[in-house]
Amino acid sequence: MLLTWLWLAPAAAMLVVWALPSRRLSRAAALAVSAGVLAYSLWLLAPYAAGEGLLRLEESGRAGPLGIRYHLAVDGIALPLCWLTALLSALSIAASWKADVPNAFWASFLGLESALMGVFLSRDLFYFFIFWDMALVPMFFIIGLWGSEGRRKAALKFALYTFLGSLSLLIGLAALATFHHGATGVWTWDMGELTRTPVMGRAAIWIYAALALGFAVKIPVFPLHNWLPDAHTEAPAAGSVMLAGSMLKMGLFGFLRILLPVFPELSAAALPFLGGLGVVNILYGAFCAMAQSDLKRLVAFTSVSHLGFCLVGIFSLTAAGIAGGSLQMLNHGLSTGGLFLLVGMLYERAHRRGLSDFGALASRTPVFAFFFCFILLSSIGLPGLNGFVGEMLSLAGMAQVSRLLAALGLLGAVLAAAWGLPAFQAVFWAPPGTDSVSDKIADLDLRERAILWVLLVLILWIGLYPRPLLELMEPAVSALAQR
Amino acid sequence: MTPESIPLSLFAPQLPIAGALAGALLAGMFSKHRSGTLARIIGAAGVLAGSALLFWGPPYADTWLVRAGGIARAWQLFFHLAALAFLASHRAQGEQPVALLLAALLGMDLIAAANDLLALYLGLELMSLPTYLLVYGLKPQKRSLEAAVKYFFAGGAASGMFLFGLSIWYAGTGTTALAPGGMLDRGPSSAASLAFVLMGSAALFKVGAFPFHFWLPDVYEASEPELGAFMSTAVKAAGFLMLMLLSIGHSSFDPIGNSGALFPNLGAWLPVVSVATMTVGNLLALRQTNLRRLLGYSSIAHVGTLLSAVWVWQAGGHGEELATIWFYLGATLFMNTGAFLFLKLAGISQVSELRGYGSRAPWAAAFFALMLLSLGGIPPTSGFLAKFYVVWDLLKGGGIGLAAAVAFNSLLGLGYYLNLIRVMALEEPGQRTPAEPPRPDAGTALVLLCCAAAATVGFLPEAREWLFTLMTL
Amino acid sequence: MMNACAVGTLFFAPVSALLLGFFVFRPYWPRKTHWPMLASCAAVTVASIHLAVQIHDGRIAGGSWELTAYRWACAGSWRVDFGVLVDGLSISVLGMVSLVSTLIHVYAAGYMAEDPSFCRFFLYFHFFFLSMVGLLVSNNYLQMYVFWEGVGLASYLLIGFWYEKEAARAAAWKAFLTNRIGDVAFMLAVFLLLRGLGTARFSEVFQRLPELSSSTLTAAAFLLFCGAAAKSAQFPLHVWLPDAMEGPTPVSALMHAATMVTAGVFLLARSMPILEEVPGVLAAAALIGLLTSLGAAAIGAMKRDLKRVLAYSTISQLGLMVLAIGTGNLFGAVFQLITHGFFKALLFLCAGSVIYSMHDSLSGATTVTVDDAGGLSKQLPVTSGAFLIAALALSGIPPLAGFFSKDAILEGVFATGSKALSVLALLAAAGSSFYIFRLLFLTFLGDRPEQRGPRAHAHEPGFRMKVPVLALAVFSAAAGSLGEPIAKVLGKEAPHLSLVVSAAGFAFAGLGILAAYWATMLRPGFDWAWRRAQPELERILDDDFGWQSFTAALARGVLGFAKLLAGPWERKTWDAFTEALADTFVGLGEGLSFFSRGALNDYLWWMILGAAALASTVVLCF
Amino acid sequence: MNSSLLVWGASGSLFILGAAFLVLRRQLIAMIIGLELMINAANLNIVAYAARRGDAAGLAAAMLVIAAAAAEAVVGLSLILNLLREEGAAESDRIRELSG
Amino acid sequence: MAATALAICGGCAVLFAAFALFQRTLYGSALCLLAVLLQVGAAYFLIGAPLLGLIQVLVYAGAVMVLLVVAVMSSPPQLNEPWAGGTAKWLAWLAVLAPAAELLSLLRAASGAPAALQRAPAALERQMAFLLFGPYAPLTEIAGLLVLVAALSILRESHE
Repeated sequence: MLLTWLWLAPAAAMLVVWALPSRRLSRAAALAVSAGVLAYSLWLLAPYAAGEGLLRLEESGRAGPLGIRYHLAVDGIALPLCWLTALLSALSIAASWKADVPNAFWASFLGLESALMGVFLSRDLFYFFIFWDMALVPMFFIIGLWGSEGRRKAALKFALYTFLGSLSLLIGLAALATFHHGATGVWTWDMGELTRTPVMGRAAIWIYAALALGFAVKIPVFPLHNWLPDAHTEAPAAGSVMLAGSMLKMGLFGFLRILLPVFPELSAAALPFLGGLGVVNILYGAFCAMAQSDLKRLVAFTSVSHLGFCLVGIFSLTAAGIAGGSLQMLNHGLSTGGLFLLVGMLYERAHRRGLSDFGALASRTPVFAFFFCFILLSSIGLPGLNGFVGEMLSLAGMAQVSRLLAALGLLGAVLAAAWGLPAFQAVFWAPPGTDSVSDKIADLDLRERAILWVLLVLILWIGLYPRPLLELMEPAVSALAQR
Repeated sequence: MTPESIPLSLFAPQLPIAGALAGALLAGMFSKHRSGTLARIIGAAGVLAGSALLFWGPPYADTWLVRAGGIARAWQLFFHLAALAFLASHRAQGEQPVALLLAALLGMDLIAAANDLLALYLGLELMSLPTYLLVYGLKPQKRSLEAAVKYFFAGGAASGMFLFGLSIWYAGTGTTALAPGGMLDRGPSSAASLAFVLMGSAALFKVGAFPFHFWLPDVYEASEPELGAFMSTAVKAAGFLMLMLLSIGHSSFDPIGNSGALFPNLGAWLPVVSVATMTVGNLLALRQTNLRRLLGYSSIAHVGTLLSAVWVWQAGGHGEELATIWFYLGATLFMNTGAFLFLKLAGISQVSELRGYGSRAPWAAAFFALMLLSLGGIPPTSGFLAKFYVVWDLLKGGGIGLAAAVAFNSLLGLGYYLNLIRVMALEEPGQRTPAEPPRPDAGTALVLLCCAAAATVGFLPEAREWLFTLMTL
Repeated sequence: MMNACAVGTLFFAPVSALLLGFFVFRPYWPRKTHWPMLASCAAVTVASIHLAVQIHDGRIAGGSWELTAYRWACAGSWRVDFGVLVDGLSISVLGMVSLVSTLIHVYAAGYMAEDPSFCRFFLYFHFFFLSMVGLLVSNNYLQMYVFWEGVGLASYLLIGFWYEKEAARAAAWKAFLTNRIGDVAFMLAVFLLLRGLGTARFSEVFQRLPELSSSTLTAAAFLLFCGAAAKSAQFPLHVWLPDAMEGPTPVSALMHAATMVTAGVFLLARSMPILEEVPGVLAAAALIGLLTSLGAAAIGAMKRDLKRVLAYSTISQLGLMVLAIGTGNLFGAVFQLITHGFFKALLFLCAGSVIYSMHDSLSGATTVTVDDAGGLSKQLPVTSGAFLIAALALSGIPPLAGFFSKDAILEGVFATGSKALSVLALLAAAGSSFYIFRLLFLTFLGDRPEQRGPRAHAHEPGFRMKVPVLALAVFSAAAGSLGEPIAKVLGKEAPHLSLVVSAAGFAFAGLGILAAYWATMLRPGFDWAWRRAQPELERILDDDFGWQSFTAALARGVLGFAKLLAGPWERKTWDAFTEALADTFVGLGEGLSFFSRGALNDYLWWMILGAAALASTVVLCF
Repeated sequence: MNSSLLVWGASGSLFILGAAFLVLRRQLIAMIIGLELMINAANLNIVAYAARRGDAAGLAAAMLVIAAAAAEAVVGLSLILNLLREEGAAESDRIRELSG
Repeated sequence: MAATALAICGGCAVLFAAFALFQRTLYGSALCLLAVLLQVGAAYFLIGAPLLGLIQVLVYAGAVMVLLVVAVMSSPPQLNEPWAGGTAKWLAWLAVLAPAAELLSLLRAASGAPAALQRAPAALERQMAFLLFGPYAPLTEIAGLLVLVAALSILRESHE
């Protein structure tokens, strides 16, 4: 029952928080619950992370006639993502402390957290899909109800794209189970058993394509990314932290958890195509980020670029690459989550996001400038910070397979400096423009500093000493690696 | 061959209902002003007694005319449930509506128990006539009269077709029994097929399938919402039951077995009708501004999905497919009742009145959003599970094309369900949005609670198995 | 044991100074933050000198000492450990770097005294020092890369220190971007090594070089050279160094003259074994080095701004060092690197004193041009004296340091035996003496009508700025004697000064000085007159032979492409596509609604037609 | 057995004419006549074959059908009388308000 | 033989139904329906189910036609002006001639009474009656309920 509490507690708390009479009470309860879940996940999973007994921590009910079995388990790849989700929801709730929003706002965050935990923990494809779709409803309301001006259109576009994806995912999963039954005569949706039987022939390609499309919409891979900038720009700060921090990882997690183990040779065949798409993601995201005038939209495009690195890493199918990809998932959550928090704090004070709206903030708010500069550098991939470790490992992994893709990916690192520093300079160094509001902006208060210090310490720790995390992922990664 | 007479005990569950019918009419005689509530209480008591008798009443029996227990009991329980929901939620004056409802309920019980085509016809008539009158009776005004007239003539034509089909069947086989044999012994002849098509189209009319669906939106739009709920659940289920009875014939109908279809040629055209119904229902629903009419078209779309489930069932399905159909009908019962009752309580009929309703009445809006999510088939809800079972059986039964059509149509469906949620939650309240949240009384509140609870059963994939065991114990 | 704690201080002194400065001094004593920094610089200098002596006296076995600190990361078959490697090469360069840094820290304390963000300056300044130390003593390519980018970040922050100025901001970003291009090449080289050998430790890489295929080896060597070229401002990637002069002068002195720019040469020296495997790259290096040196000398001779001239002089001297590496003369390159560190830092400090003395409010104007200054020797005797010593050292006039190190390089060039190379090298030497003495005569001696700067009230800078200048003057003079110890530490045999080469070098240097004297003192106003006569030539030279405008155009092109990519196209097409999809379905719905327009007869017509159609299909197909 | 052909022909054409009434005539009362025709057609069929085979069940069925048909006619006419009272004319063009 | 009589009945029923369809006035259609109902009753009689023929005439021709006439009379005047015009004459002649022809063919075949008539129709009728209230009792109950519902519709009518 231990693992079930991870997603059940936030879900139950969601209802309680929603029903609480006063807004302040529900806000405090939400923070308490999310902090509790974070503590619980650390306490529960830390000992298992250290020892080899990672896979032993699983719980599963009886398999129903449809072969569906309530089966939760955690392994090297899922564990960091659970921690990341718990951490980010606690931080985002703390970050939007001053927002005047109804109880439903806090409830939807807890609902989102429980759904995401469910996705990362469930080993059964059916429950994986249930949690996958459940995660979309709270995010739809977070963007739709509490976003900024263009929130309605963004929420609708978000819903349309993700439902399209989850529909193709449903058909893919059902077809996979049916195909599996055809081959072995056993109805099962469990990821473990599905990997044991070879799914061959033309049908496998169709299933692979359907599942890949479902996950690609969520990552988002280049042609299907159009919903991301709008969703990020219009979502409230905390919303885009959760969206960028852990929701985008569902797609990648799907690749790692379902496509790679079940279709090893198809993934190898798809390597040039999907690796190439990853590189396109990196370059496209970087170029678009360079051309943005809205700070939040810029950060949104950077997460497209970062996820490109994850994709390149994962689809190098080498041990280093996959380790790099999954580590980059974690890093992206921290650095882009941090950036969104910062932009949110800026928006909270000045209600404006344009690059030209601010100026010379370095002199007015030095602490804010320090944090922004630090997290921006981690996002650019400055060595010594966490971004570099993920990118370096991913590209090094891909270099083992195709040097061209690795070189193009590295070009992304140059472009990162091209979009990162001008943005920093426009907001903090350049003199204030005509309609700038930087005189109204106060420096960070204690609460905001505490939140950012947590991120800072994590970023520095992973940057300087990523070994424990990499060893944590070692067993799961070497199982997937083919080279 | 003179058939033996039927012992009255077989009709035990129906007697309390008939008694309640008479009681309701008598109540009307005594007190003029409070006759409505009195009739409702008597009616509810009668239906409850009938349901109780269903379980502890007559053992399983299978005479030439009627069946009792087994599958028939399951369907009758379903009809009683829908009738209870109607009685608990409707507020019309006078004892007329209660009496008419009970008559319709008796008709449905007869359809469920029918072993003979004549009994089926009379059951159909007894179900339809009171419904025509209820459409006009509950809210006597020009629009509902127009709807009642349209419904009467369409229904009349359908029962005319059914009767003509019955006569051809009788002329061919010399018996009106719902059993394979007679004409079929010499192999399926064109006369038998013609007879079946005519009777089948009457069933398709009752259900609201594609070529016969034109009356449905008008009736749902003009009649009272609780009648809309009753029709979109119970009457639709009766239609499906008739279609299944016709396509299989009773003998092999019982629990699991599925030996030889009475009319094997159903498989040829049912997929076409089901896809057409789904697509037409969804496409027309996309453009609706009247909410009840929209729910009408959405019910048509759900009929399309159910027809594909029936196709898989009759193409050699086992108990599982039957359980899928029951689960889908059960889910529809709660979803539609919930949605229609919300419209009745909130006094909303136009989409523009729904604008910004979320900020005016958050809990009611949340309830309606849950119903819409369930109708749209979004995962955590029972609507999704129902659709998932249908897609699952289709994939298992080899209906890949149909599965893809169902999946695509559920995306189409999202177009208008999500739009309603958007209008309700994300828009600012317009001037036509009702000001204060709805105040349901005890009975309706109970029904709404059940609907909300049932909508969240999406978490338990075994729900279908439990339902099947419950229905066939 | 002493060695271990010496190496320990190399790291912990700067780190603790930084932490102390950030958490303690910044909030409470911002004006005092230079004290912990000075202490740590001193500690590092003592430690490096101690280690140098240890190695020089052979007390450390094998002349190099390696310690693995901790395992940074493990992925699949790779193991990447962070550690420290102290050997002849690193300790000699570290000695120079730490010495020069200590002096410049003192100078900066005086120079930046009135600056409002004094504390922030010293935090950045010392962060640079930490990264430089880390870079010099790391024992594998990855760790070196981490500090390599650290140095790049420090240069970005320090160039853009006075961020109010638009020029400073542009220069900072340009510097970081160009360095990043080089870093990417360096990283790709590291990937190739990791792919081939699975490790990046110098010792292991150099032992298992034969395992690599020749193509990988060539690619790795070439990419390493590109990385070094970016950092050491060699020809294609030198565009950022002249603009880097926007930063405060101590920054220019320490980073863009003595230490940071030499990191590239250090990388080449460190990966000498790889370069030696690929002769082609060495030849390319020699060519580019020579080309850069000559080009920079030509441009430097023409510039008017004091610091710009010194910047191009640095590029030219770096060109010579790369030339030395190209000719395989490791000792010559390292010796020149060390001596150049001293006298180039001195030149910049003198320029700083000139700027400091001529302008009261410092952050106003950071550059002094030859038009403003003139005949300053009367007001600034000490500075002009020191400048003279440094100029002599730079041109390679005997007793001073420059002569020995430049001669070592010339020895290497002459040893290659190619006449053209030697002549051009001599020309470069002449060029360097010409531009430095032109600057000397214009600013300190002559007094031209065209010069109308506020030199009337120029006054000698304070005590804290004079001491480092004098110290550096002494070092510039004495550094020549360091030849043998460096050779011994490097394990190379001591150079013998062949008479012919030293005579030729001295002759060309003297020729350069005379030409400068003739062009400036004997015919005053020649500089301006010449520039008015050939405006076209001046524009070309001013624009680095057109290379600056080319790179600017390239940057604008990339930004334009990005704007095109993310412009209306990106938003419109997708939204249009989704809207069109939705509209088609709603349109279909409208079409279908044509049939249900409420007429009862139509309903019945459709019903009966439907039943007939079903009947016909069913009956027909039997 | 030309008589069975005859009966099929008669009831078939009656049924089709009834359907034609429903589709072609605009007056609602005429459509009710159409309904009655369809039911009579079916009844004719049943009675013909019941009598020929001497099967009383068929006759009983016909009896019940007549009763059901009568009830249906009454319900239909009550609705039409209401319409007449409201609208003054029972035309299918008068009831086109619900559409879309 | 009865067959010819039956043929005439069926033919006339169809003919009258066709005429009813193309009548301009409701009044005309109603009368044609009456003719059709009578012909069908005659057919029942000829086929050998005299009781059914009687009931058909009683229930249909009687009750339902009356209702129809009431409805026709209450509908707007221009639809029910008295029957005039050429077709009315022909229909009247047909209505008279048809029964005469049937009687004639019956008599002609009187030598052999119609096969159906001979087989003791009373026995069939009696069996039917026994059936209706024996095994078919539940269905007759349901038919009764149907009539009750029809009555309810009328009853409600009288409330307001």
